[in-house]
Amino acid sequence: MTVLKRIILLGLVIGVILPMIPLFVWAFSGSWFYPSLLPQSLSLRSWSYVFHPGSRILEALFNSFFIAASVTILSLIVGVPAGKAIGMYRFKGKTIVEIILLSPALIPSMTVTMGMQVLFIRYGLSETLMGVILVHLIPTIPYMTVSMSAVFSHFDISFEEQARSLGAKSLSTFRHVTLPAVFPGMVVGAMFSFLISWGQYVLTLMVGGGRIVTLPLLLYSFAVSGDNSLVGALSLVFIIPSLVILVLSSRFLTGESSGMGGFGGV
Amino acid sequence: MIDLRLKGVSKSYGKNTVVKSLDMKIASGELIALLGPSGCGKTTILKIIAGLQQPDEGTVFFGSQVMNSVPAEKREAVMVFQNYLLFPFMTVEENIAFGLKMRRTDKAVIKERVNEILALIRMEGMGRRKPSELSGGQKQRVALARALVLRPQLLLLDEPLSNLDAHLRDEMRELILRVHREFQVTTVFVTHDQEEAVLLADRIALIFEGNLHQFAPVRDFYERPQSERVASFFGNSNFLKGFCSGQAVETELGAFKTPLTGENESGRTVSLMIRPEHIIPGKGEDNSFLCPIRSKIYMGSFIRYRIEVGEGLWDVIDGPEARKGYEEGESAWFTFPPHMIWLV
Amino acid sequence: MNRNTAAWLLTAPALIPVLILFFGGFGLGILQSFSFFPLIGLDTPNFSAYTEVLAEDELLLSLVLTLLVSLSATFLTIALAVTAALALRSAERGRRGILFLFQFPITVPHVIIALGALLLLSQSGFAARLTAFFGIISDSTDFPVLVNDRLGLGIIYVYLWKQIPFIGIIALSVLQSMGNDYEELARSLGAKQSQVLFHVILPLMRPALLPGSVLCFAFTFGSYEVPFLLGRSYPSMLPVLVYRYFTNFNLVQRPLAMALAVLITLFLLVTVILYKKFLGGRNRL
Amino acid sequence: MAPGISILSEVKNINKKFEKYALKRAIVVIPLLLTVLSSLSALGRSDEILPFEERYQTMDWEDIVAEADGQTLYFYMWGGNESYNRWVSSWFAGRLMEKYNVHLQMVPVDGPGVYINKVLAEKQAGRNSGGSVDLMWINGENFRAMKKADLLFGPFADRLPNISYMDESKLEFDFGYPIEGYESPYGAAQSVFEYNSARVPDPPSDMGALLEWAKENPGRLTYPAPPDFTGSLFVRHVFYYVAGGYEDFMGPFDEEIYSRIAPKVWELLNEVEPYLWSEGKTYPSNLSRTQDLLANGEIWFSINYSPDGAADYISKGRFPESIRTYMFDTGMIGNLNFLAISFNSNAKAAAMVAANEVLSPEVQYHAASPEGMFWMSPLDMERLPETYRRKFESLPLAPSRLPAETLNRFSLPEPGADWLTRIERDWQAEVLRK
Repeated sequence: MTVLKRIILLGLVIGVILPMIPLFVWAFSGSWFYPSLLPQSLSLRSWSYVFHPGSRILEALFNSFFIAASVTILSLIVGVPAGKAIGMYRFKGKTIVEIILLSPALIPSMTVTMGMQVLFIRYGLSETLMGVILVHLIPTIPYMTVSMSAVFSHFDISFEEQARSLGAKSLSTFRHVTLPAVFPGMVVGAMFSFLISWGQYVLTLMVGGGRIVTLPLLLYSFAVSGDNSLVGALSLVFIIPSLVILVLSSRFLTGESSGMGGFGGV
Repeated sequence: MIDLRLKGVSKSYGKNTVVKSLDMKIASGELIALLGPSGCGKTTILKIIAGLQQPDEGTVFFGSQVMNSVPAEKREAVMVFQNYLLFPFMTVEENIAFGLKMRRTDKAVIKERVNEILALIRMEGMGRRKPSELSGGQKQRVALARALVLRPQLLLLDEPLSNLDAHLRDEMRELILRVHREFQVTTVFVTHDQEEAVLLADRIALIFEGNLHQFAPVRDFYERPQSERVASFFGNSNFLKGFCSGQAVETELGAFKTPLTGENESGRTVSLMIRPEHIIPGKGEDNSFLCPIRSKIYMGSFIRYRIEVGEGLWDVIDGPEARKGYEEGESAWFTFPPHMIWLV
Repeated sequence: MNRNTAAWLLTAPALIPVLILFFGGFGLGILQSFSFFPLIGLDTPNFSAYTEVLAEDELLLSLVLTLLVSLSATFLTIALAVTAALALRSAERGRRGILFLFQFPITVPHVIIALGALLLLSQSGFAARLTAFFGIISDSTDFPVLVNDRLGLGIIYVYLWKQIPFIGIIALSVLQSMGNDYEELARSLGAKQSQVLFHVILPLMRPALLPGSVLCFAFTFGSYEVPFLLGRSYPSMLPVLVYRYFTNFNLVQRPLAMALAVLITLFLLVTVILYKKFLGGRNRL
Repeated sequence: MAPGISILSEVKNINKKFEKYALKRAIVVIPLLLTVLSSLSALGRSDEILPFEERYQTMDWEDIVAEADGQTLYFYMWGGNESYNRWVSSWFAGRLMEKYNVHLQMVPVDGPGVYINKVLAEKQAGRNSGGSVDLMWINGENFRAMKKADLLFGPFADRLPNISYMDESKLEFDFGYPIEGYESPYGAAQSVFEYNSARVPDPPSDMGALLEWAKENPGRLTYPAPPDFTGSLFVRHVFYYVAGGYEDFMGPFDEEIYSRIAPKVWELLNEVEPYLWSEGKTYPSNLSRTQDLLANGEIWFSINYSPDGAADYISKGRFPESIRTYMFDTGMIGNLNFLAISFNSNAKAAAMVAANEVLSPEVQYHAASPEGMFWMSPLDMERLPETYRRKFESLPLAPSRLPAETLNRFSLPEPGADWLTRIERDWQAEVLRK
């Protein structure tokens, strides 16, 4: 049994790491032709491009970060109350609310992209940072509400009532009583929101249209270019911030107080 | 049926030793309670017997067979968990049939035995229900039935009554006793409630912090506790320190006559114990002392005095019609019959 | 305040953008799939785009391929995720590190891993170089075609890479909240290790794995990025077909794109309902 | 129990409730919403000065330059080549800023489909000014689609002073479609074959020989699947080969000619298919995948629109040194690529300035130089000042680069765009799916 377990874990580690290896090596390679296991020459060409102001990569990095952070905050603002309502109350039309809020995760984005593009142009939101943030908000809502409604459904409202009767004001009730109880769900919801925004291509293209340059836009323009070295370097630029996010939220993903519960319904 | 023997069994989790070199012998057909406060290692002992956990040291015998290397599923010992753990995705019938199905028992046999056991737990006709449609008491009965249907040699019950309401407890207790009688199955159950242990068990094993403190018939725990701690776990007791002097014990109140024979070493410090209900208000032949009454509370079916005995306060329980009209604040005579005194 | 009103007020901030923007866009998409767009003078709705899409001879093959890829990706994801979660639950040495690594793919966008898979699995990729290095293959053409292949293996690999951790973490949290009790109980009742797994652990986990796997299925069925990079030119998966219509320089094809997208959405809704009905009807934990 | 699951448990209600409420409501509400919004936005518009498109024909070039001063110009282009991106976003943008105070912002995207869709969506939404796309890199089918849909500004090419360095005959048609001044040249493309000289010392001299060669060397040839542009380029060469020249395809689409040639082409391509890379079961999706195969020695031939691509890749280490280029003795297709301006751009003056600037000999020379981006200039060398002609001639030639004289001598024109559409569509039906 333990041998089997070791094999599974080893397979897991290899399976995760293996496709990252060529990306990493290519990022620092000049030439790397088949069948060589190691690059024929190393080069920082793609990195000089990454830091070249004309490449707009650093600008995109900043934009992506600003947008993803704003989306995360907005998603929390709209998602936490919605999650609370769904997790804690029974009310008329709850089912329809749940379906509406979940649909951006179930309906393929292509079905709505074109119509949304027209709407954004008409509302004067296209080519604006605000528009990009707003459009990114939509696919994050299902993930945020599911995470939040899960933690709220375990939350006993009498804690809040007790705190109030002990004289806590509603803000401090939230801070000292509600927040700690629902925090894991908030972290997981926030993580998903950040990552969804961080990796968003189609919606950014459609609304930001290139005026608002984000990392995925630049990555996609190289995705089919075959410039493996640049693809590798851009991928690393892409992954490092998301790694930081993972470090911050890792412990809430698994363990006793996992915030992932909502996706399993446990 | 088999005898069960534990020899020098120890178990630790990290630095925390939960069972300390436990020796215990249970005869075939006995009904035994493992009693102790929460977290004293009772459930661990049960799991060691069931084979769900391995002891770090020591041996588990079923009869003369060493069981340590026998996996749980091969032992004729079935455990019933505290929180029922009915499989939510199975019906009552499927739950009960689970163990038989795992043993690849013939389908017809399974059906027959399931129906038989459903009748025993008085749940005929409820076999198709889902656990979520059952009451707490019904769940517990199904959980018990699920174990019994396997006709185990050894039935291990973890806190079988703790999750039930008061009136359901009586019912369940009846069922356990009935099952034990009918199946003649050696039964070990875990509880933290001494009353439950007293009502059900032939013998009780009292465990504190993984140590077996006393393993004896129920009556002994009242009358012959082996320590102050054991005594206080079994109801209210009054203690007074003193030292032996011949057949008497010298205390700050004076000399108490005791049921001691003369073998006791003079000068040894002992604790003198007497239960509140054994103290007689009024002056008697031996061991009568004048004690100040701190309080007197009318409790309906009895009256409770709190009296000063030396430095401490003792409880005295008197019948509803107080034999003496003692009042709060006065000093009065109380008699401590020597045959009711136990030294620990 | 009435509880209904309170609940609606609480959900309003999330509902409004979804309703206006998402369903607004959805509505416009549906309208355009009926070749109905008054703004540019198309004001008689009709089914021509649907009939044309349904007559497309690539459609059936495309549907088969899409089903093959998304179903096998979903079921393999569940199987491997449960396996991984079971192994991770009781892992002791290096557990934190392995767990972190296990969570890592959640943070990596699909494009990146698709590109990584391309560099790893193509016939001149890293895997082919490794096998050549160990003398297993002598020429790059001996290496099996794993990307841009007939069965969508490369696509499936990328989806597995992304989704196993997602489902696996859900599975792990179910296992953790389940504790050891059910397992011990089952063993005490005489179940062997394998019986415990198939008769107890898996059924217990099933309701929890359902929502996540539905999300995975919907995603693999409806998104084009990965098959666009790793699929073959013919037949292509349905979302790629939509994308091709959508980006075609011939602007007349846009209603076709929307019609096919609407059909995909309908298909997904029906599948989800059936899936739920036949697999998810059992009781919850 | 969390609602995640209960949401799904309710999915069966979708049929009833969802369709009943959400869908109906969306159909009713959205057009209403749009009408309201469009009338609102119409109210907000005012006409203080005449828009640029109504004045530019009567303006002097100096006035256009003056109007461009301070404008920001969004230049949408395929962003898959680092050298192009660098050159445009730094050298060329820097020059525009310095000389004209025009702020050029490069917007790298993954293909022209992106900006076509964008401008189209803006038109559908009624946004007739302040569009997001100003200048774009375009030609052929895409140009035709945009011009047909009235998405372009023009005519403007004839107003550019530097257009005089061009051969007028090249300004009439783009893939057989009349340009009419709606785009101005940016660069030139001359297709060549890239091949691995270490493997193939003596490359086949025409398409027939190449296809024969492929049968003798299984798995070593492939081409991107049309409608990929380079892939359809390969197929166009097969058409020229079968027809024995390009002349048949110069006019508008002719069904009679097509049905005479096409079946033979498909037959030829199907015949060679099993000998292609991957046994012809699949085709690379684009040029760069094909070039990747070439770089790694999987295939030994790859067709490319850019005669300088190989030199550029070798200098970056993306190709081994052994890659060379050559042309068929029977000639190979060349074309021009262009810049176009969107109908709703707010920086049309700046866009014209940029389009003019890119045609100046100095800029073209820098682009062509190794410090630039190995660019193939569209300018007519005969019309350049003597000094620039010399400079162009003295550009160092990489071993993989054919001399300009060769490129020009073997250059063939593109067929008309109608032909192209038909060829691409039928290739899918006749070759890919068989």
